[in-house]
Amino acid sequence: MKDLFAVIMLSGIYGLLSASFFVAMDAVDVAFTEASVGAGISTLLMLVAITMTGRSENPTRHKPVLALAVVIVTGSLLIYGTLDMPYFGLAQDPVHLHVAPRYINDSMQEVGVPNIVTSVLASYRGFDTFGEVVVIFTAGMGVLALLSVAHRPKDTAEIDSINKSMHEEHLILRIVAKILIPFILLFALYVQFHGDFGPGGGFQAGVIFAAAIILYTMLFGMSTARRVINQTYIQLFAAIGVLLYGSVGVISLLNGKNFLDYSALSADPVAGQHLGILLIELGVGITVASVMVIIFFNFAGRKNDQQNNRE
Amino acid sequence: MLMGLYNYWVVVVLMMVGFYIVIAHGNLIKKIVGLSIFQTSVFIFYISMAKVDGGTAPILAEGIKQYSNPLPHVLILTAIVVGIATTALGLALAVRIKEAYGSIEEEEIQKKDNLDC
Amino acid sequence: MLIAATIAILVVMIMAIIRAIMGPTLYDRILAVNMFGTKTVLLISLLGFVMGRPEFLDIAIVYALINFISVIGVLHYSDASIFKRSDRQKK
Amino acid sequence: MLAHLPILQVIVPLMAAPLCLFLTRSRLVWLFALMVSGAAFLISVLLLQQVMASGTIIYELGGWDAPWGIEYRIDLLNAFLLLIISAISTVVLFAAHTSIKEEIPADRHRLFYILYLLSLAGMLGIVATADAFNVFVFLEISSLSAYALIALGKDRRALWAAYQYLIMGTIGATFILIGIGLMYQMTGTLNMYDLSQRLPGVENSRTVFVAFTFIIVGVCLKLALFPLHLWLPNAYAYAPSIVTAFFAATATKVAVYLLIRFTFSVFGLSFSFTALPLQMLFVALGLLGIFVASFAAIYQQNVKHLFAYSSIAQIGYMIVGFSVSTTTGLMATLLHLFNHALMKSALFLALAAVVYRIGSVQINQFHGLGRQMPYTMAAIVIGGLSLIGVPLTVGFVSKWYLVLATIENGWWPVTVLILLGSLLAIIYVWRIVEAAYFKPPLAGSESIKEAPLSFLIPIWTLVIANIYFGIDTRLSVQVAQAAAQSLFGVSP
Amino acid sequence: MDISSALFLLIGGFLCISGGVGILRFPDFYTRMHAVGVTETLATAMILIGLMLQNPDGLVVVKLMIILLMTLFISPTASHALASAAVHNNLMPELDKKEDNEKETSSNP
Repeated sequence: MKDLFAVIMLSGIYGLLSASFFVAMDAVDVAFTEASVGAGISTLLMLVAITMTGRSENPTRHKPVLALAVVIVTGSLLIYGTLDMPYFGLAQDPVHLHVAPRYINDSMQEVGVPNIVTSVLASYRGFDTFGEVVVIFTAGMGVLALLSVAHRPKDTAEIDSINKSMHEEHLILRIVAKILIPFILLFALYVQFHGDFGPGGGFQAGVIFAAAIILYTMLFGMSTARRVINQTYIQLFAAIGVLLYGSVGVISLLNGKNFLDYSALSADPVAGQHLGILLIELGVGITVASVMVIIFFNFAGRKNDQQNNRE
Repeated sequence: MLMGLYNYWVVVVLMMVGFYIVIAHGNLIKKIVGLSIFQTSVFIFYISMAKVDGGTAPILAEGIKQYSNPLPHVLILTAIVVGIATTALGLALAVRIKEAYGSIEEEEIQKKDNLDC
Repeated sequence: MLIAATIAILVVMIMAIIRAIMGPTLYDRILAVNMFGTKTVLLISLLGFVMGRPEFLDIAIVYALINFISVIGVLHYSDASIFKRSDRQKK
Repeated sequence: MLAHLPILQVIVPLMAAPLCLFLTRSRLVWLFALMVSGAAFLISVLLLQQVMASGTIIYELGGWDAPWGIEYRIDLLNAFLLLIISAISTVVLFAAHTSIKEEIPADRHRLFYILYLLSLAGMLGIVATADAFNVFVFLEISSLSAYALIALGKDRRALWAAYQYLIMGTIGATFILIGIGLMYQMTGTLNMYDLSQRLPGVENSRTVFVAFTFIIVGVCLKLALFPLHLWLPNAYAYAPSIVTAFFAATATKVAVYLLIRFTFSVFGLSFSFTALPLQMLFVALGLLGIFVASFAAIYQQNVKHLFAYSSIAQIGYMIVGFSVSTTTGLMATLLHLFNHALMKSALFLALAAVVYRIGSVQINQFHGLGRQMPYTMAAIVIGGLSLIGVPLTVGFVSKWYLVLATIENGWWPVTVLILLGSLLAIIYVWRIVEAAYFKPPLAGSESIKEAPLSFLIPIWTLVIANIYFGIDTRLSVQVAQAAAQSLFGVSP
Repeated sequence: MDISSALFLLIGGFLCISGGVGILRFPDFYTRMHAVGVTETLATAMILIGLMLQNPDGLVVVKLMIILLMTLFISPTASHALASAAVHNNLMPELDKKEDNEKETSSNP
């Protein structure tokens, strides 16, 4: 398939499909994330990218025989490896016997959160999640380093004229979006704070929040969105999220417990865990939302800049 | 054996499709698409091994005895984030490469590089 | 009946994928993807009931939202000049 | 606070990175980053002391005990690596402010320091952790920041190099992820120590074999082991000079550490060297790497390219030492880790100074530089001698032990080849010396002055360390020997 | 109650399938969109109502209502946007083209 546009649409479908598969496999939290990331954000980013890089692909393959050989060797090695694997879905597989039972049986007493994924994510393996927040922060900084352009503020008259023309063009879309956006933001907050009890949590909430802002930007134009959302502040917010997460850990250090030991936050260990999880999920949410917005704004801003230069 | 492992075989095939796209295609965007397919299939592999027959989603509720394994879910949540971070950075690089070289085809870029030297 | 509806939706999803692959125009693909998205929403809701844990409908809501946003995104970015030209040539 | 040193080692730079966003002036950010890196260095010194005094330190993150939570396990090997990374980072960062003024646009300076600190924290995290999945997460932190840092280079080829590195690095990381998944599937645990206890039980399964293969291939991609090295030369050559100096000294070392950790500690020596014909394969690849890369280095016109290829050759030496799989061999590898970090950071920093003054690293621009920049060029010469392995430099110490290890094993041909490889190093180092000292200066180059002190101080710190550790080998040899012995003792 | 739920689900499933056949078999973009757009809203509503009648607890019904409302909002809006974008970019319906072709053939016998 030479049309990159079709490729990206199909990869969006692939994201949706794998997310449905995750639901069928009981991984609701993962499905939540994959839907918003695989089918949503990454498809959008790829679309913006191909508007800047061009849409068609040069059909020549790069050493197809060698590539095929590598792939076949790797694939058959993997198939060979599957032969001794414990069978799919059996309860006595080693995966289900060693570490996981403690999470399932004791997390309610130890952490006190019904969603086991949240308690493992935020407490037992909280440091991985800290790493994850830093990864996303790194990506935001990397994109900034690569794509940011010095922003020249347009005069307001021009923005208004753009707005006017856009208004006639997308009237229906804008009205529907105006109704939807507050609802989306509200839903993001629900996902953020309901993550302890059902699927969801900071990461998903952050992505949804960012999606609402992206929707607004697409319909009302970059310049309008820039007036609403200040680029400097949003970068600071990305940093604040990471710092919030980290400082929860540091507070437990100062209280004489190990890093990220939330039981240090309160006299009652379980209450401390609750508080800790709430705070770090908030940190995750803030960072993810702001980094997604940073990434999108820089891609779209680069595109606008290119267009202006051409004109 | 067929019933016990078919799931993994499908995953392996998906992985290899993604892997092939990454190494065989010269278009930078398509490579990134391939990379994300490759990573997503690894996610599917992890999630498959977490499934327990008759289990449900690992969110505690009354009257449910069997839950699926939550640990791979946690790992994959992290890995998805890593995946999107890589994709974003890769796309940003592709955009810059297009600006600098005027092309996103591997062979044309190599050609221009060789001229530079 | 839940199962029957699920199967119906799976069949429709396959049809949508075929259309998305066949094209021929950009808009056919977008239409197919959009349809695929709405069917996914339904599938997720149904799966919740089939598996006996219907409280996870939040995921379906997210799908509906993401679907809308990505259709808007696709249209927004396909309105860029390079897309217009190549599509006119096609038809 | 002393009990919390292992975690402070990683989170100090990790949390300092976002803090940089709150500082506005480039100079201020630099001072802050330098202080943070210095603090990390101090912590690593204290850690090494602690480990030497009282043995392995275990730190449980979040207060959860090991296989359930994530654990940091600092033994001599980790502490040694932590020391290398944080020391090099601090010294290199000292020159950063002057160097990036010329090479990176002013509005990117703050981002440069943020990414630099993130990369440092990522590497420290990889080394400190004892959890296989945590390795993956921190690997990605360090790699993502590395891609962005390399892309900051002035030349447009930096972008292309960064992209290639991104693709290769992500494939490598995904391979490692697959390997970790397979191991997890067979054992149900992610903790390295726990894995080493449980893997022998399922050792004979094909799945574990495949897991091992995938992890080794993934690590080798990151390691730039011949023939998976293709991303490295361009990435090093076109990155900003400071970045090159930092990565050349540390990034591949971290990958070598992972290789050692997975083969010796996780899978265990007996499995690692029987499951695959690993020993012969690695010796062959290592030696091939030495020769191919050294020959390639001889023909380079760009001095950064030249030293990048020489890095690949040096990795070959480390791999040979590793695959001898005796205490002496491993010790040679560890020593070479340390020594190579010292010499390559000195060399690339000196090149950064050259770039600062003449804006190019083509070898034909070096003519007459020996007189115009005497201190910088002297540093390059001493670094080059060290690469060759001349006595009284650190290079000699590690080559000595490597030769010793191969002789002990009776691998005479390998010994001969290692010595031949060193001869090749003489040729490419000589090319630079010839250009710098024996060619007349280029016309119009009279105005070139010696590099500023902000370069000379870190360069000469490293050069003196090169000589000091070449003469007084007690510290490095003692630590490397103890670490190697403990790896052989621990492995089941 | 169960029967009515089953009935709703059945109608929904049938409508889905007919939409799917439409998107595959119809000749051009606008007719395909017609097939999808018309069936989709109703099919979604039917299936969701069918699910509501399955006797879940309160919160679930509320969520289903939200999904229903959102589909009712989003689906026509998306169709509208898609169609107007297609028209905007001069995508001609198949019918007109056929007529054009016929005219061409008739004028050049």
